[in-house]
Amino acid sequence: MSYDYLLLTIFLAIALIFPLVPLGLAWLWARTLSPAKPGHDKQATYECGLESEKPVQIQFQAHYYLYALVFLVFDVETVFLLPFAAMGFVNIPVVGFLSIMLFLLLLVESLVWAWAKGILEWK
Amino acid sequence: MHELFQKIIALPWDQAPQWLFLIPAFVMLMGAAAAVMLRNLIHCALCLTLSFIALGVLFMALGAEFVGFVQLLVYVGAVAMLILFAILLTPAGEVAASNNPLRNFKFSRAFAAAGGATVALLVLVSLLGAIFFSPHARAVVPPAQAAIAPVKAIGENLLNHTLLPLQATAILLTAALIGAALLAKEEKKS
Amino acid sequence: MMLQVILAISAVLFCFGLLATLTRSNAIMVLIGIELMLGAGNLNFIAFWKFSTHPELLTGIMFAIFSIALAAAEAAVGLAIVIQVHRRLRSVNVNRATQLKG
Amino acid sequence: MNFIDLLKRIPEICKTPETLPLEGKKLILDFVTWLGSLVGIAVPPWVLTLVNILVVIVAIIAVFLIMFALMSVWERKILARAQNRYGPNRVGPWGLFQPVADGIKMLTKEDIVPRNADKVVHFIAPIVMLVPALILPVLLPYGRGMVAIDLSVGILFFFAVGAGSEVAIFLAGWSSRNKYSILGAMRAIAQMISYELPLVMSAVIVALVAGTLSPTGIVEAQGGYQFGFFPNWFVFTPWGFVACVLFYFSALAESNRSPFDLPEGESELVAGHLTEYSGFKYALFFMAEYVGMFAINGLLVTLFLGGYQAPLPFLTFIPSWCWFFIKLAFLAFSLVWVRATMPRFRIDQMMQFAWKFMLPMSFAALFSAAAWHYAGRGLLGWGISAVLVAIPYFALGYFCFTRHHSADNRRYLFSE
Amino acid sequence: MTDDALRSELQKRGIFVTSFEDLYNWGRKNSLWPLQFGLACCAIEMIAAAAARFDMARFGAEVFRPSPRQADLMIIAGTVTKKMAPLVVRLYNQMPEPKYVLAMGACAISGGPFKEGYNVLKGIDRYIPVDVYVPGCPPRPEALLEGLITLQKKIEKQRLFGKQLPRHADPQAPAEYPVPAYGPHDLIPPLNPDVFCPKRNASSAE
Amino acid sequence: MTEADGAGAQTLDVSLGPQHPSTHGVFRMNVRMDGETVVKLQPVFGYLHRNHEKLAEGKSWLGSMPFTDRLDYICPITNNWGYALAVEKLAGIEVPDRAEYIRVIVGEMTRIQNHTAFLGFILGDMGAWGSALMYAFREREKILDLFEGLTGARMMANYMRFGGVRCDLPAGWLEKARAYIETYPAFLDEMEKFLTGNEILLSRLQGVGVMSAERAINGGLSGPVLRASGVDYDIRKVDGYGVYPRLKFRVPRGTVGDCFDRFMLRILEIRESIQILQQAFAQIPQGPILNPAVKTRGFKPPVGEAYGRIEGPKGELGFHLVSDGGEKPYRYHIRPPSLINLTLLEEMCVGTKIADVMVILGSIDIVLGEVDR
Amino acid sequence: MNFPGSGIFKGMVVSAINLFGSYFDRAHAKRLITEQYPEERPTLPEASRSFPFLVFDGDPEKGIRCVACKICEKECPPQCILIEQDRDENGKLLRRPKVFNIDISVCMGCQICVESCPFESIRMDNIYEVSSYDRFDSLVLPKEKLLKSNEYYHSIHPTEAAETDARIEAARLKKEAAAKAAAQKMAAAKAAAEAKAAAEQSSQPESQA
Amino acid sequence: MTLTPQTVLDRVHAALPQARIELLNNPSPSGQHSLLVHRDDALEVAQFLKNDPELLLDYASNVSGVDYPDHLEAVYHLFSIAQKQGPIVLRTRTGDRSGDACLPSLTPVWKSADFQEREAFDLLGIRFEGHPDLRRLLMWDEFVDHPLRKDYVAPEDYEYEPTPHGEILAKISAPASQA
Ligand code: SF4
Ligand code: SF4
Ligand code: SF4
Repeated sequence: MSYDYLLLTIFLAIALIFPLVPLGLAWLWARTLSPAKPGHDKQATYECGLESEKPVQIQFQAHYYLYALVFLVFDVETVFLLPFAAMGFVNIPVVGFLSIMLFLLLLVESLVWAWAKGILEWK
Repeated sequence: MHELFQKIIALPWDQAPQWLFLIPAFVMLMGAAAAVMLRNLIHCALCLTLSFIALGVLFMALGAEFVGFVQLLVYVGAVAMLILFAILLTPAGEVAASNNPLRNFKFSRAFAAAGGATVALLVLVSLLGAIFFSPHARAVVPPAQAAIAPVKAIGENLLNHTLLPLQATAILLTAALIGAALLAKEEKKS
Repeated sequence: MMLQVILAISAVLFCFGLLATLTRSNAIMVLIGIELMLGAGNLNFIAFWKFSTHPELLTGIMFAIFSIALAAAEAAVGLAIVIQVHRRLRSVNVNRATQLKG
Repeated sequence: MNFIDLLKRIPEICKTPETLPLEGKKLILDFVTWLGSLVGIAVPPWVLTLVNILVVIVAIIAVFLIMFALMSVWERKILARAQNRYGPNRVGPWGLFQPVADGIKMLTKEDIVPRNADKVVHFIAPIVMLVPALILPVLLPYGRGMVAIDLSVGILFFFAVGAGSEVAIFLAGWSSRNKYSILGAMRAIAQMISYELPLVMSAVIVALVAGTLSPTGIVEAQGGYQFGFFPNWFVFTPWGFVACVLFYFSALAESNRSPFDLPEGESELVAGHLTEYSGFKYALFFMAEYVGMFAINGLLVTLFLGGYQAPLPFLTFIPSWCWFFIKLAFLAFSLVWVRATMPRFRIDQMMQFAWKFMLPMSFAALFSAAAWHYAGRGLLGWGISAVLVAIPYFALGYFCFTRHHSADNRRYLFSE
Repeated sequence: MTDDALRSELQKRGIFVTSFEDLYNWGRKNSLWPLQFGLACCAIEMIAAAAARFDMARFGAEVFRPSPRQADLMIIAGTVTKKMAPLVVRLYNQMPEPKYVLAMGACAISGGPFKEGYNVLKGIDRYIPVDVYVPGCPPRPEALLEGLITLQKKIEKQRLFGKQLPRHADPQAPAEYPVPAYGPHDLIPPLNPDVFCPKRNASSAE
Repeated sequence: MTEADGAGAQTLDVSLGPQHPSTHGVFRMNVRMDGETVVKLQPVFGYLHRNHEKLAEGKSWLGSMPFTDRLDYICPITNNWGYALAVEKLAGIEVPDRAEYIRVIVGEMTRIQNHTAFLGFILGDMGAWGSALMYAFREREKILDLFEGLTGARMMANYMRFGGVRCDLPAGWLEKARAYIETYPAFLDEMEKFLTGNEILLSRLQGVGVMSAERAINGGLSGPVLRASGVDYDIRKVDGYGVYPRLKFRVPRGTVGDCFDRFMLRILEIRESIQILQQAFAQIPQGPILNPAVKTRGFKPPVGEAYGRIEGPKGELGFHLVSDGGEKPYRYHIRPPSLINLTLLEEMCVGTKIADVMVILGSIDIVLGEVDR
Repeated sequence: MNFPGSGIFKGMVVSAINLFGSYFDRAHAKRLITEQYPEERPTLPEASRSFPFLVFDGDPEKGIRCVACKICEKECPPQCILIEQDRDENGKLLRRPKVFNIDISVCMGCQICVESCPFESIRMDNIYEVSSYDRFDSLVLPKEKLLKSNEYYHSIHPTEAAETDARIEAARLKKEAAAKAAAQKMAAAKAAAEAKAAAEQSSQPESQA
Repeated sequence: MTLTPQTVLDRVHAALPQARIELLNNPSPSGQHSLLVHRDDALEVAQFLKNDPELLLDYASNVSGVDYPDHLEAVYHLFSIAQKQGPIVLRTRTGDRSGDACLPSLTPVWKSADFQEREAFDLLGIRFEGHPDLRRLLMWDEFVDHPLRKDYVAPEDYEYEPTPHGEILAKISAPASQA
C-alpha cells in the first residue's frame, strides 16, 4: 500500500518536472539563439485579424451553471454507488440491490424533473 | 566520503513516507492562504482547488484513500467548476457603483477586515491551545494504524448501517438540485 | 504526536476559512471560506478515525463521505443564491444583500 | 553475482516474452545490487524500492511518449489514406521522423504570451493539463502481473485524477483573455462534465459485475472462455456492449476527439482554448491530449475488451502485454477512423445527446446488467438483458432523434 | 558568398555547429504548418494542393492551423485588397518566429490582373517580407508544391551563427511590421519602405 | 427593430472572419450572441473587392472575359457563359449549334463540379475532418483534367467567345468526358451513402435556416437556394437559353426550405445534370464553333444596353451591360448570385446557434470572388 | 436497416472502403490518385497553358517572328507586356522588338495575346516551376528568356504548332502568290496607267478649255 | 398576359394616372426597353408593380447604378416568378451627379435590392432614401470617394512596377513622386 502511494508521489513529482524540461530548453533557446521579440501586435489578442479591443468581460449564461449543478448531484450519486460497485452483485442481495435502486430512482427523478423543466436544454 | 554515504543510507528512510503527509498539508495550507488573500476571484477559486487537491492527497496519506478520491472527484471535478462558473456568471464589474459613499469608505472596510482577522486569530489560538495543551491532549492516543478502509467495507457499511441516511441524502440532493436550479434558472424575458 | 499535528493543520485551515468568511465582502468568497471550514472538519473526521481504537468501524469515514455530499449540496445551493442575488442587484457584495429583504 | 551473469541472463529473458518487462525490471534491480557490491555497499532495500519505482515510471513515460509520437504520425497517415492520399511520407522512412521534425520545430518556436493574458496561469495551464494525463496510465494492467500499482479504488482514481484536465482547460481558456478561448473552454468543461457521468456509470456497471474496483481484478474477471473459445469479455454481453459503446463515446468526448471536438471546433471558435498557445506549450497540450486519450482507451480495453486477455484460447502464446497494446492500437485506429468520417456535433445537440440519451442508456445498462446477473449469467440472462437495453435504445433513439430528423421525411418535387 | 569563403567559414565553425544547424533546419523545414487562410481563387488551388491528388501532407505541411499562433507559414493565396491588407499584416505579426511567407499567385505578388484596381494592393511585399514567390494565375498545385520545396531549400541555408543571420535569429531584426491604416483615399502609408525595396531593373527602362 | 441595448450586458459580440476557417474566404460576420444563440448578424463585405466592374470599363469587351473566370472561381466557365450571353444579347449575335452544345456540356460539368465541391465544403463547415472535401476534390480533379484538356487551364478557362467558343473539342475529348460521366453516378451513390444518412449531419442540417418561398423570392434568392424553398424557377427552363429547350431534364425543388433541402437539392441537381450531359453527348452536331461575323479585336457592340442572365451553379448570374458603341463597355455590372443570396442571411441565422451560422452560410454556397467582385 | 445510428454506420463503412481501398489501388486510378509531385510529374495535356513565350525559327536573333507591332501589348488585359521597337543606327524603327518583357508576376495566362497576335509569334508555354525568391529580377521575363524555338513549340503543343506552321506556310504561299499577282497587276496597272496617261494627255486641253 | 414594357406602362397609367413614367427606347438588338419613373413616384409604382395581380413583378433580380455624364441612374431588372416573365427594366434618375444624387430606395418593396443599393451608394454615391441601413458595402467606412464614377481618380500607388506602362513610367521617373 505505501509502496503504491510512494510510487504515485514520485510519479507526481516527475510528471510535474517533466513538462518543465522542454519548456526550460525552449526558454534557453529563446535566450541564446532565436531571441523572442515581443511586439504590440504580436502580443495582442487574436481576433480573426481584426484589431483587438479591450479584454472582454463575457457575461455567461446560467445554463453552464445548471449543467454543472446537475453534474454535481450525479457525481455525488456515483460516489455512493462506487462502494456498492466494489462489493459487486455477488455480495449484494436482491433486497440490497433494490434499495440501491431506490436511491438511484430518487436521483433519476430529479433528472426527469430537470428534463421536463428544460434545464437540460442548451440555450 | 564512503562513510558519510553509508551513514546517509543508514538513516531511517523507511520511516520517511510516514511524514510525507506534511507535503500535501503544506500545499493545502498555502493554497488556502492564497485563496483567502488573493484579490482576483478566479485566482482564489484556483487556489481553493489546489487546496482541495492537497486535502484529498492528505486524506490518502492518512489512509482514507476512498475519501481522498471522493474529495478529488467531487471537489475538483464538480464543486470547483461550480464555483468557477458562478464567478464567471457574476462579474463584479458593477460592484463599485454602490451609491452609498459610506459603504465605500476604505476605513470602515479596513476596520471590518481587521476585526475579522482578530476573531480568526483568536479562534486559531484557542484551538491550537486546546489541541496541544488541554488535558485531553495528553490522553493516550492509540498509535496510527495501517490504512483500513477498504471500499468494500464502506459499501457494506452503507448497506447495513446507513441505508436510511443514504436515502435521506438522495432526497437532499434532489431537493438541492431542484432548489438550486430554480434559483439559478433564468426567468423568461417577458 | 501525529494526531496533534494533523489537528493543528486542520485548525489552521479552519481559521483560514473563518478569515475568508469574516473579511471578504464577496459572497462567493464567503462560500469559499465555508468550504474551507468544512474541509477542515473532514480532516478532523479522518484524523480521529485513523487514531481511534476501532478504525474498522469506519465511523469517521462514513461521516466524511456524507459530509462531502452535504457540502457539495450546500455549495450548489449557496452559489445558486449568489447568482440569483447578482441577477437582482448586479452585485455580489454581502453588505448590499441586506437590501434583498421584503 | 557478477556482471557476466547479468549479461548472460539477457538472452534468457528475451526467450520468455510473456514476462519480458518484469524480468527486465528484475535485471535492472540486480544490476543495481551488483553495482552496490562493487563499491562494497549492501544496497539497502529502500534504494531498491526507489530504483524499482523509477524504472517503472520511466518505462511508463517512455512508452507513452513513443506511442504519442507514433500516433501523431500514424493518425495523419490513416487520415490521409481514408482521404485517398499518402500522408507524411518523406521525413525519414515512411515519414516516421515527422514527429521528430515537429518536435524540433515546436521547441525552437517563439513563445507568444498575449499582453492581456494572465501570464502565470497561462504558463501553468499546459503543465496542469499534462500531469494528470501522464499519471493516469500508471493504473493500467499491461500484462499478466504487469501493473505498476494495483489500487483497490483504481477506477475511482481514474476519474478523480482525470478531473484535473477540466481545470487545465479552464485555465488555458480563461487565462488567454480571448473570446474564442474562453468560449471554447466553457464549452469544453460543459462537454466534459456531461460526458463524465455516462463514463463513470458504465465503469460502475462493470465494477458491479466484476465485484471490484481494481483494474486488475476486472481484467481477471474477464478471463476464461465460454464454450472453450468464446472470450468472456464484457463487451460480448448485451449490457457490456452498450456500456462499452457509451464508454467509447464518452471517452471521445472526454478527450475532445472528433466528433466531439467542439472546444477546438475551428469552424466556429478558431482553435478554442488553444487559440493563444504557441511553441512548446501548444505541444504540451497536444501531448497531454494524446496521452490522456491513450489512458482512457486503455481503461476501455481493461474494462470491456478483456485487458491483456487473448481473444481466442490458442492465441495465448502471444504475450499478454502485446494483446493489451494491440487492442489499444485498434482503438486508436478506430478513433482516427471516426474522425475521418464524422461531422461535428452542434453544442446543444451534443449536450442533449449526453443527458437525454447517454445517461438514460447507462441507467438502462445498469438494470440490464443486474438482470443479467440475477438471472444467472446464462442464456436467459443474456436474452433479458438484451431486451432491457434494446427497448430504451429504440425508444430513446426515436424520441430524441428520429422523431425530429430523418432523411425519409423529405419529399422533393420535380417539374419538367 | 563565394564557394571558398563558404568552405573556410564551415571549417571555422566546426562540424558540430553545422550538424546542429542542419538538424534545426531539417526540423523546421519538414514541419511547415500553414495558416489556414485563403483569400481568393488561388486558395482553391491551395486546397487542391492539400487534397488527394497532390497531397501536400507528404511534406508534413498539411496541418492547416486556424490560429496564427501555431502556424509557421503564411500562404498568401489570392488577391490582397487594401481592405484586407491591414488584417494580413496583423495576422503576420501575430505569428511566432520563425515564420515564412509564400506569395501564391499573381495577385499576391503584384496585384496581378487586378493591379490597376483602386482597392487592390500591388503586392503584399509592400508591407511584409515575402520569402518565396510562386507566379501563375492561379499557379498549378504542383507549382505551389514547388514553391514549398523552394522555401525548404531556403530554410536549409539559413544559419544560426555568423554574420548574415535570418530574421528570427537576429536580435536586431524588427519584431513586427507596422500595420497600415485605412485612409480616406488609400491605405496610409501606401507601402513600408523598410520592406519594399524594388530594384530598378535595367531592362525595363532606360 | 433593434435589440434593446439594455440586454447588452447579456450579449456578446463576436466577429467571425475575415481570417476564419469556415467563412469560405475573407468574409466577415459581426455576430451578436445571447449565450450561443444569434440575435443579430451583420455581414461585412469588401475584403475581396477587386474592382472588377471598374476595371472592365477600361478594357476591351473581350478583355473582361478572363476576368469573369475569377468571379466565381469555382465555376469559371459558367461565368464566361453568362458574360458571353449578355454581350450576344447586346450585339445580337447568333451562336452556332455546336458551340451551344459545347457550352451546355462544359456548363453542366461545371455545375457538377461546383455542387460536388459544395458537398465537401459544407461538411467542412460542419467540422468534418475533410474526408468529404477530399472525395469531392478527387472527383473535381478529374473534371478539371477534362477542362484542362479542352481549355488549357485547370480553372481559369477563358473559354467562351462572343458568338461561340474559343476552340473546338480536341480529338477524343468527348469520349473521355462521356466515359467519365458514366462513372459519376456511382461516385454520387457512394457520397450519398457516406453523407445523407448520417445522423449527425441530419441533425445539423434539418430544420436549420428555414426560409419560406415568399421571403426567398422577395429576398432575391436564386438557384438551388431558391428552389429549396419550394419555388419552381430555373432560368434554364424559364429563359430557355442555349439549347436547353431541346434537352429533357427535371427541376427539383424542396418542400421545407432548410439547409438539408439545399444540401439534397445539390445532389438531385447533379443527377439531372448527368442526364443533360448524356443527351448533349448524344446530340452534339458537327459544325462551326464560332460565329464568323464576330471580330476578336476591336469588337464594338451597338449603342444600348442589355441584361443577360444564366442559371449558374450558384444561382442567377446576370450581366447588365451598357454600351456607348465604343471598344470598351460604358457600364459593366454583374448580378452576382452569391451576394444576393446573402441578403437573407441574417433572417436565416437569427435565433439559431452560432455553429449553425457556418452551416447556413455553407448551405447558401457563396464564393467571395463573386460576392465582393 | 434503419435503426438509430445506421447512417453513421454506413458512413463508417464508406470511409473504411476508402481507407483500405487506397492501399490496394495500385493503378492510382480510383482510390489513391496522388501523384508524388517532385518525382512524378503530370503529363500535361496538349492544350495546357501557363505563361506566354515567343517563337523563333532557326536563329533566336534573326528568326524571331515578332515584328513589335504592339498589338498584344494593347490587348493584354492586365497590361503585363512591355515592348520597345528596335531601331537601327539611324534611328529608323525596325520590325523587331528591342525590349520584350512579360511580367509573369502579373500575367493571368489568359491567352488573349496569343489570339490577337497576327504574326503567330507569341504562344503559350506550359512551364509552371518558376517560383523564386525575388519578384523583380526573376519574374519579369525579358526577351532572352522568352524566346523559344519552334521545335520547342512543337514539342509542347504539337497539333497547334502544326496548324500554325501550316498557316504560316499557307500565308507565305499566298503572299508569294499575291506578290506575284501584285507584280503582274502592277505591271498591268502600269501599262494601263501609261495608256491612260496618254489618253489623258490627249484629252486634257479640252477639259481645260 | 405577356409582359412587355408597353403593357406594363399601360397598366401603370391606368392604375396610377398621376405617376410620371415613360418608356425609354433601347436601340440595341437586345430590345430591352425600359421604364423611366420619376423618383418621387418610384416607390408607389414599385409597390404597384409588385402587387398588381396582372403584373406580379415579385422578383427584383438586378439593381445597378449607372453614371451618366449629367445624372446617375438606378436600374432595376424586374422579373415575375409567378408568371415566369421578364425582364421589365425600371429606372430612376437623380437630379444631378453630386448635390442631388438622391433616389428613393426600393428595398422596402424588394428586399433583394438591399445590398445592391448599398453597393450603388458605396461605389457611385447615390443616396437611397428610405434604405434601412445605408452604409458602405465594399469599401471601408473611412473611404470618401465613389470609385465607380467616371471622374474618380485612383490613388497613385505605382511606386514601381516591373512592367510599367506609359504614364506610370513617367511618374516614377519624375523625382516628385518618389517621396
Ligand atoms: S492570381 Fe489569379 S487566380 Fe490567383 S487570386 Fe489572383 S486572379 Fe485569382
Ligand atoms: S496571357 Fe494574357 S495576361 Fe498573359 S501576357 Fe498574354 S494577354 Fe497578357
Ligand atoms: S508578339 Fe505578335 S502581337 Fe505582340 S508585338 Fe509581336 S508580333 Fe505584335
